Amino acid sequence: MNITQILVGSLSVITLFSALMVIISRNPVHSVLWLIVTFFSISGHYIVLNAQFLAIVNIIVYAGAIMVLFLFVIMLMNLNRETEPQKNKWLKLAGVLSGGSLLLVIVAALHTGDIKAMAQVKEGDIGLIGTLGKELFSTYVVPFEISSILFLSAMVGAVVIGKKE
Amino acid sequence: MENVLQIVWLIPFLPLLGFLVNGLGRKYMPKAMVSIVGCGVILASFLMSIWVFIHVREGGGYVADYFNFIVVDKLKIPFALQVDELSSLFLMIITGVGFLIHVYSTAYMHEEKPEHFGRYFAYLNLFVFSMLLLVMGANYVIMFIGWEGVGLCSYLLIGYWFKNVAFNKAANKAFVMNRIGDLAFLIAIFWIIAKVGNANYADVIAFAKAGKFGASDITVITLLLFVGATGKSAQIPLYTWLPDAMAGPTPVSALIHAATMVTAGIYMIARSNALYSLSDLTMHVVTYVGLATAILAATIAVQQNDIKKVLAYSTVSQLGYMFMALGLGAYSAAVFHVMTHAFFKALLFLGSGSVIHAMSGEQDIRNMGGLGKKLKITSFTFLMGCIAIAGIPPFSGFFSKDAILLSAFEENKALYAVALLGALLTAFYMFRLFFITFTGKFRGTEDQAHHVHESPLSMTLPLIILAVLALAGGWVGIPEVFMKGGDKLSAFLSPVIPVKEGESPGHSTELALMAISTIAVLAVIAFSWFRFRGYQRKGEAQGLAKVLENKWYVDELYEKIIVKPLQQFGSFLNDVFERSVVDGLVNGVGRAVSYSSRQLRLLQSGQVGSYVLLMVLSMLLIFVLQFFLRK
Amino acid sequence: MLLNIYIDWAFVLEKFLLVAVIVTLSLVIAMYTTYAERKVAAWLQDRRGPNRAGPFGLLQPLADGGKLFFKEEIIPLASSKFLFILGPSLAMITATLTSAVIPWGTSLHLFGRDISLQIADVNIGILYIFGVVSLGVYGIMIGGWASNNKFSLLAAIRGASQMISYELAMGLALIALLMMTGSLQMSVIVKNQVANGWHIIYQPLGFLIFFVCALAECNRTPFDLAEAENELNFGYHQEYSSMKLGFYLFAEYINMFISSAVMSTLYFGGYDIPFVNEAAWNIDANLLALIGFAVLMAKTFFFLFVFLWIRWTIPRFRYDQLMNLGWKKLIPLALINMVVTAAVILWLKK
Amino acid sequence: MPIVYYLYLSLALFCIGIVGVLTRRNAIIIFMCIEIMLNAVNLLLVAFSKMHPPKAGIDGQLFVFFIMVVAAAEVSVGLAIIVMMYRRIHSVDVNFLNRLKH
Repeated sequence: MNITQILVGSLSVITLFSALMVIISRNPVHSVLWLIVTFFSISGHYIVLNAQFLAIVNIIVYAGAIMVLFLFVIMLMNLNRETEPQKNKWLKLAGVLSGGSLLLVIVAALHTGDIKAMAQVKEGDIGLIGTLGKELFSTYVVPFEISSILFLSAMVGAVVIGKKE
Repeated sequence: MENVLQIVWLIPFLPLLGFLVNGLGRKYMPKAMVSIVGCGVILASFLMSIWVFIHVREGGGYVADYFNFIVVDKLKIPFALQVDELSSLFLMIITGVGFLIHVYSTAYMHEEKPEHFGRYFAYLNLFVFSMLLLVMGANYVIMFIGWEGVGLCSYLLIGYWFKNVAFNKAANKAFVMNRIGDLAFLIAIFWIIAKVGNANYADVIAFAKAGKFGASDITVITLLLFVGATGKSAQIPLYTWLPDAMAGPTPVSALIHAATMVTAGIYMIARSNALYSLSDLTMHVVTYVGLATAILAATIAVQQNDIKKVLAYSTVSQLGYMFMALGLGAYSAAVFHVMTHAFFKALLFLGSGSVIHAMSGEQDIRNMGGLGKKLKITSFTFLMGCIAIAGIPPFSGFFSKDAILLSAFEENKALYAVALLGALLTAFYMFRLFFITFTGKFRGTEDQAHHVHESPLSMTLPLIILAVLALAGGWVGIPEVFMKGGDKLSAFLSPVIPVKEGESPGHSTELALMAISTIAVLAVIAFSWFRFRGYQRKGEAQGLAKVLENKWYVDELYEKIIVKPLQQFGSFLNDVFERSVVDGLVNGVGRAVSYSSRQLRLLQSGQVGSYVLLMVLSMLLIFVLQFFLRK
Repeated sequence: MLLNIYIDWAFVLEKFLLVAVIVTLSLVIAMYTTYAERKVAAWLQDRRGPNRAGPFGLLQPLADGGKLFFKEEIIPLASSKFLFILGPSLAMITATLTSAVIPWGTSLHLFGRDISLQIADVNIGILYIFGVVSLGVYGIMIGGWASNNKFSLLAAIRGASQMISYELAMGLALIALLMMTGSLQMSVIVKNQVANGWHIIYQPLGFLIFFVCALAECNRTPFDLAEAENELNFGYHQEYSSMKLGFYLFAEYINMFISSAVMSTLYFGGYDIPFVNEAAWNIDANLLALIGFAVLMAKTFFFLFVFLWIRWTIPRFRYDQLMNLGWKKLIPLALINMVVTAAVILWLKK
Repeated sequence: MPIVYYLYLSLALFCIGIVGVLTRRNAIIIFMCIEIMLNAVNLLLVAFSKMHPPKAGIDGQLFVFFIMVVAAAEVSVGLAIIVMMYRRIHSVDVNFLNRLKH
């Protein structure tokens, strides 16, 4: 056991715990905060995998932009724990059971296959910004431009939908 | 060399440009502008064609490869243009005659509204573009594009006066008949590609020369190509559209249905001569179909009273001659006749246009007569055309027709006799037409008599130029008999069309044949002079004349044996099959869907949560099936 | 099992010390910026300013700190207690995090080791700054929301949307700079300036936009709408008292200090000594590094002064004016700047 | 690290997301759960991208980048829709969103 494994292990624990807290918390604001913690821990995983660019983009995009939007909306609506009425107990149980059995089935399926591949950690330069940037602006330049158009249309769409008639 | 001819794409591109400008700007451009654009692009193409011709004569052919048009796995169809001896000759004919006809049209169509005037020139330019593409393509696929293009333009121009229902029907007829031939052509192309692997002329010819085609393959391919050619070049059995195509404006008839489009079939077969030479069966079929067409059309022409119909059947007949020449292996004679025919037939059509113009749209020759005095230039040039087509030395028609007759003689004496009969018929109906129209007394109304006038210069000038060409155009192919080192044309074409081997019948025989045909033709002309110089309108034609006037009832026959049964079969399908089976199926599907959806609606609770739950459960099921139960 | 772990202890110690020094330094400087603020304000208004605690009132910040520590701590009953504490802590943390990628000087050579005066020379330096800056919103928002007070919430949302809006223009202005350097690494950016001259020469408009945005990001006048007293009582931290309030105020000053340092680094050559070629001096590298550090500090202090100067000179914007400036003026300007820079670079490369 | 480790981790994360979607009624929370699922996939993609050093994984990482782009666009529109819905029915409970049934 080396320091990387300890790091990855503790990050995983944080990731799963905070993700669980997202769906358990009654207060939406707490959910949002736990989700931010989840994103941070996932960024930590990226750093361990030496995907620096994605790690920081993950923080900027998810933690810095998307979650702020969520917070905004929740705060504007003033949602508290009372706003979510209790769901049917049986339906809830069914949800948990089906989600859990899906996990079980796939884990069992993976378990039967003998997978030996290793993921390279702490080294390798494919996750560095220079490498990704060159690829992004040569091979993937068309999808890149298209995604900017997607953004623009999403922005226009959000404004149109959100505007009061 | 290579770099210079790489720009041959300009030749078809310029008319395309003219089409776009005229077509898009037809509502905004004045007539003068349309005329300048329309004629200018063709003139430019013509000049380039001359330039290309000179280059080709000096340095041989060239294939300009531009880009890959179709790439499917190993099959590569390049967009490539080819200029060689054959195509450069055709280029000059198309653009040269085309230019004259464009100029002629500016005056002929002057009564049209500006918008329609622009549409007319746009179509005309598009037609020239398609024809040039057809001729210049370096493979059968590009040729097919042009092939379809000329078919389309023919349809558009025949139906140019689209408010007239009969004209539209004629356009449809031409279109449908062409489609039948095109289908055969298309199958032939597929067949070639399946065998050779691509459709480039060079590769196909090399493949054929190497003898890699099977005997049945080559027969089927050439026959299919021939069927394609009969559609475009109006041969039996697909010829009936051409006389009806006279519904279009007269310059169109001159350009499309005499000088260019109908020769596409000839060009195609001459281009594929390496294939045809391999199949005796096809050659015989081509010969006899050509001969039959020539005679049949000539007999019909004898009794027609519409000035343009006479010329139309004459065209069909002359095309028959060309096919006969092709079938006999005298490819260069056929090409030679294409060229001379382009000159004198364009001349005759334009002359008839001038007559029609003078008569304010009257086309029935029974209502004309004595026009020679008022239309001096027209009648003189028309006479030149008649002499040329009848085949009197030293006019161009003589040399080209004689080359064909000679090759018929070499093959078979009986064939020669029948062909000669056709030639005499040609002389007879052409001079019948000439004498009835231009000599004797005027038989029209007072109004028309008052109105008759010579056409403007822009119409007569092309006539004069074409008359000169009709006289002199044949001199490039003067046979050896008259001039040492003659027959320059076949020598020029020899890289593309191999000179026919075998001993020639000897100069004395050749001279004797020429003398026979010339004397016979002169006799026929004299006969028609006596018969028709004082033509008077008679009653209904009787007996054979009536059959001829009604074109051997071929149209009626087609109607009876093809159109009617098909229509009945169609209505049978409509009543029985459509009503019970198809409708039943459609309605049954609808009912089944609506019933089952009524049952399935119970699942649609409208709750997102339950949908997602169902989705997850299905995923679970799929995974279980995939991983654990499959083995 | 744990004993197998190999750790370069010297490296850890070195970085730990560096972090400690830099954080302490920022705290001290922030502390004395509060003092400077009062002094500058007094000077601009022709007063004397703090002058009781110590010589020239120099101990005033300590006295303030002491006062804040000993004040009674009030946590509103209806608020969410955890989040109420989390708010100011986040503000403080994000404020100090940025300093990690700033190159404070060239490296020192001590005890046989090369000690870089930069905590982490990552190749995504500028993105890191952006990431941390975008997190700064949370301190304000959480604090504002947790107070369970309408004014606090409004101010928090104002502050957050203001920061998000100006981040865009800031990023666009920086892209032009990045196109020139071709790297996001802070040390490379500084070296590029040492070699080719300061970026302010090439990017005056970009700097101006960046500067305005930096003002907005720090919630400084004329953009301090989140704490506009006359509209929103006291802004998002009005329910706060004692050291938690102190954290918010302090975080603002640290932000000022860090953004001044970032501006000096990005546009004014960082530790580069202007007008001279220090490499040719032929003096001890350690001394040179220290001189460079001092030069950087001087530049930073200048910008700090400009911050204060602006605060006591320019009045506050109205909220719609603020948004108009951000979205309709700065962003288009930054876009133009970006396109022009790109075109010029392309032209020069041809 | 063994790739299986990341497989299990992201799988667990993904299933947490699914359970969240199934058990919560608040549209915003459901939305956040979807984000968790997206991130689980991202994590796995990045891990896979490091499976074949030295050069083979760039596509995977760029794919993650594009997923983030799409996620950002999705969130902006989705939240606008939720705000709209809140304005209409004064609730973000998805159980009230059953217009499709009628």
